[in-house]
Amino acid sequence: MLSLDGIWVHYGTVAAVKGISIEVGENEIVTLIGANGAGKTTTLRAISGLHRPSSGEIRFQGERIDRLTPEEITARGIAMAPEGRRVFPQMTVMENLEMGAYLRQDGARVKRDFEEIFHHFPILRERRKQMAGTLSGGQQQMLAMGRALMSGPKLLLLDEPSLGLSPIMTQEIAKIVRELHQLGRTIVLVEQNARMALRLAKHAYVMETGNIALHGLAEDLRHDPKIQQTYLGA
Amino acid sequence: MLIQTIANSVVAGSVYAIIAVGLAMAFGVMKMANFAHGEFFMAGAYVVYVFYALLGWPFPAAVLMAVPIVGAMGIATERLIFRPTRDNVMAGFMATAGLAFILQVLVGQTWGVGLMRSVPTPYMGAMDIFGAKIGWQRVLVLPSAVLMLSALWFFLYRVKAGKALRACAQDPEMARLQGIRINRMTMLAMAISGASAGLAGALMAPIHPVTPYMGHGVILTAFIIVVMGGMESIAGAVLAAFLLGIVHTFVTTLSDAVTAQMVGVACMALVLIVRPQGLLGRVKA
Amino acid sequence: MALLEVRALVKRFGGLVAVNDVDLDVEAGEIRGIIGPNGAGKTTLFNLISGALKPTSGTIRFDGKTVSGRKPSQIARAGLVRTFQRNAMFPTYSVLDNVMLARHTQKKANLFKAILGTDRKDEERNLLRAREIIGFLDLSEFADELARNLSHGHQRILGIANALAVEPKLIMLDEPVAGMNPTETAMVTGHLRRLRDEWNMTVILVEHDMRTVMETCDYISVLNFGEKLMEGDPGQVSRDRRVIEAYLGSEEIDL
Amino acid sequence: MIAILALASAAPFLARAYSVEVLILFMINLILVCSYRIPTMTGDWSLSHVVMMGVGAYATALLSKWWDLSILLTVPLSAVVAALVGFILVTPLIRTRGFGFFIASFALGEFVRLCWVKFRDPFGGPRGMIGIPSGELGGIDFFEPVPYYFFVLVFAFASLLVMYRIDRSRIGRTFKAIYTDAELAESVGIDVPRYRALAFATGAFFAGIAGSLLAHRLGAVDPKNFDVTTMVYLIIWIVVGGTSTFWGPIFGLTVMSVVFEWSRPLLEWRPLLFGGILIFFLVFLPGGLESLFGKIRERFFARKPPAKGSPGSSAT
Repeated sequence: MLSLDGIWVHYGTVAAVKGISIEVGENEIVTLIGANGAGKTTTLRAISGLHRPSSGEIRFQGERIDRLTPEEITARGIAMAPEGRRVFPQMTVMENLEMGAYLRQDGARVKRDFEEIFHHFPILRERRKQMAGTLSGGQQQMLAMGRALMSGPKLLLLDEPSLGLSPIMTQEIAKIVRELHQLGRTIVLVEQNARMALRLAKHAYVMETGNIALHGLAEDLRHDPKIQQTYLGA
Repeated sequence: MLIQTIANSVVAGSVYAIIAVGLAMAFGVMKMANFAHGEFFMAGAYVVYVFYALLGWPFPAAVLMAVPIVGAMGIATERLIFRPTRDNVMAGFMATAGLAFILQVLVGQTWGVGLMRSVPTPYMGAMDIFGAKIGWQRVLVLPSAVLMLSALWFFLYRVKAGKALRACAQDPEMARLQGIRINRMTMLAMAISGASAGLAGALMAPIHPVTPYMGHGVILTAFIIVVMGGMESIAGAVLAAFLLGIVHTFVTTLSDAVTAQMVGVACMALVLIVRPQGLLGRVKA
Repeated sequence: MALLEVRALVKRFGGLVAVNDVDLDVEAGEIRGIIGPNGAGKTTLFNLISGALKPTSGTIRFDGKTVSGRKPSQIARAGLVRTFQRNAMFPTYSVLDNVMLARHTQKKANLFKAILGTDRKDEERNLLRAREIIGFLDLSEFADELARNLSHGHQRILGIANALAVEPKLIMLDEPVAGMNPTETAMVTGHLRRLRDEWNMTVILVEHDMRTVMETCDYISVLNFGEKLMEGDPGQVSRDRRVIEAYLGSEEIDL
Repeated sequence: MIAILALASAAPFLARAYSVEVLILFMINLILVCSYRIPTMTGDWSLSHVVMMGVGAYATALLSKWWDLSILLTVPLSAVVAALVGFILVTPLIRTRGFGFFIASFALGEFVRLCWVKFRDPFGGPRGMIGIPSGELGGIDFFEPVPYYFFVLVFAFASLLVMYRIDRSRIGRTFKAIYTDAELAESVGIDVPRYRALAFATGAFFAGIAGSLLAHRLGAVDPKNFDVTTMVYLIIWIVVGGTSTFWGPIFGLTVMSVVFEWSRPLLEWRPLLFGGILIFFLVFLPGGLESLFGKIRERFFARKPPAKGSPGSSAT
């Protein structure tokens, strides 16, 4: 469904992602794990068009998307819940979700999706008239995911959904990710919380300083001592 | 006397609000600061002059014509000046100072420079409120302002495109990720900004001396309001507009117009010292 | 008494507590690492110590004087200088001029002396010291090169040179090896050790690259959720169950 | 340098009387445009700089009319007054940066200007003040253009020399460092607000000299001379020339003065031309004409740019 082939991304003269290749199949969760600063977020930003790769190819459903604008990529069915939530702080929960559905014309199905999102995240229904900026971190994360889902995406990119969340909230988010997957969503999950990500995903890529250090079935990687090494260096 | 002054304050505040809201909006969406905003106001007044005083259209129709005409000027400004200078607020601002020159010359050379073009008052007589007399023409400004601000509010909070505009102002990158096209939004913002300045000028045409340089006084007031309100906050602009309306009117009544301007600037300096982000502005984290 | 003493430091942003009741003692002459997963509060702590942010409560004492609430420039002149995550240098100036510029704080500039050119003696002394600093960090061969023409690694080292120009007692480095290749990284860690051993410099290191942290630091403080999770030497830290959990997530996650 | 001075000394004898007036005005503008560059070195673009010039002009009017001071005293004293007013104005301004600074300075400048309009006594109100003496020195009446030309030449030369020294001094370099990266400058101990205030007041000082020289020449001051329209002309000069080197503003002023004289037949259409030029430069050549030299040099001489462009410590 999605393939990255030899992607390089530079910030000025510094290479943040150094020629990585990733495959994501239909209806699967693929996770990108690694320590801070390994290049995971940059990879996601490249997929969503927020950062143009300096070389390499990104294909989505067989078509090249690495030269498209973020607006065009969203229109093709890729939605992202970004790192640090980034909800629209001075808009209500409801308005944030509406913005997620900005490009959609099918009113009836949009309505159904609202219901589906409120089913996954009941708290959002309760808070739907509240300003997004006043929500707690966990609620904002749910809203960011909900907003991404409102575009009816074929592919969902989740960037560090557990960042800064308590263990209980992290578990909550993990459960919802699994639910979404069971309902047939394709998800790319970027996580620092490797243990959680490796239990959710089928395939995993471990990034280190812009490269892919390891990749394979998540199950196999789960007990690989090398993972701890890439995080803690010893 | 007091009631008269209060009534005048409200009228002044209404005009200021219409003018400043457009400026705050353009700045909020993509940091577009329009030095020629006062000239857009002037253009609106000239639209009324041409259609109402010269061509004999009904006054309301002439006022409405200002909306598309000056709105289109806003769009043109966005395409020709703000878009090429998008990464540099100052460059865009200075370039629109050049635009102000151009508009002044074009209008001045077409309809005359020295002459004070007076537009006859379409609504004679005055309204009597508890002994205070206010010309109907001025009274008209208040409902127009209320109507215009409500329409803007409705657009921003109830219409999808308006909500998208707010999303753009809050986080342009995230707005793009929702599929919102930034370029359309900046054009829309400038259209609204221009239209509102034009509308204000059109409404004021019969009670304000119409000259190619009438924008000068307007722009200073508008910038004071926007700085006081918090640069990109529309609600802040409205609040500051009415505050400044009160200050200007009262000081003008007690002293004179020049002193009123000075007190206005002093208010702005005070806000800058006490609360640099403006009355309703937010501190960026 | 420690060179840097942080007591009960708290920073709130609205409802969010970014740094919560953190104590920190950094002794003169040590290299201290501050680590923690993304969002643990490292950057906030860093900005609080350097004066870029004002603490909600708590105190920071440096070299016996309270510095919390001071301006960054005052803290820098007191001898506590920071570097930046980005390549912090003046790109259109030569390497030598960068360091010279940073040395301007050594003596108050005087407009009249500057116009008349009578501050030449100070300038000569500054030049000598600037060359010494550049030499220490192996940048001598680039002394007259514009900063923007340097490689990424050398630009970052120039950032350290600019910090040293202020004659600090303590330098705080924000991810000094980010984006560097292994050779460059080794260069930087080498410089840091020599700074400690030869110039008796105190160093605080906030860094993501764990290998660098474990190899370079004498002592490490780990943050998580804005609080201090633990402290210890590199061996203790890398074996600590709480640290591993903070980084990799809990083993007992229930799905 | 000597060649330019020699040429400047010979100029009034070669030119017609009208041209001498133009040259006097040009040199006054030269001081003004160079002084404007000083605060912009720190990144602070002010919209009140011509008001600072006005402060100098009004100070001269008052000093020479009331106390009958010699022109040798009025010029420097007016500059000091302008610097002081600049210091007062910049105090609230320093809390803003970039665009906020720009428009807040506009409003504060208007405040000063409105003072002149408002207080007939001593400022003469909306019509300004007239009857400012041209000054005389050692029996030479400066009402005559040629002697006054040399008087202005001396001040212009001295002012430019000092401003050049500031540009090259460590203070100038500190100003530029603040512009390049204020946060970094702060981190190496530079008291950024203090230096920004210093730059603003220094700029006001030299603008005050320009204003004083102008007041003596015109014999009158008018608040309208220092309004935002004049300010935009100043901005046009500096945008056309560029600000990254000392020579940019001078170059911009020279080119635009030629355009100004040459476009006299356009009459009232002239502001349109200048507005168009301003837009053109900001949109297509934001670095000003001086940036063209850099581009040409890069294209034809593929070597390192000479030390002139870079404020090197060895250059002074």
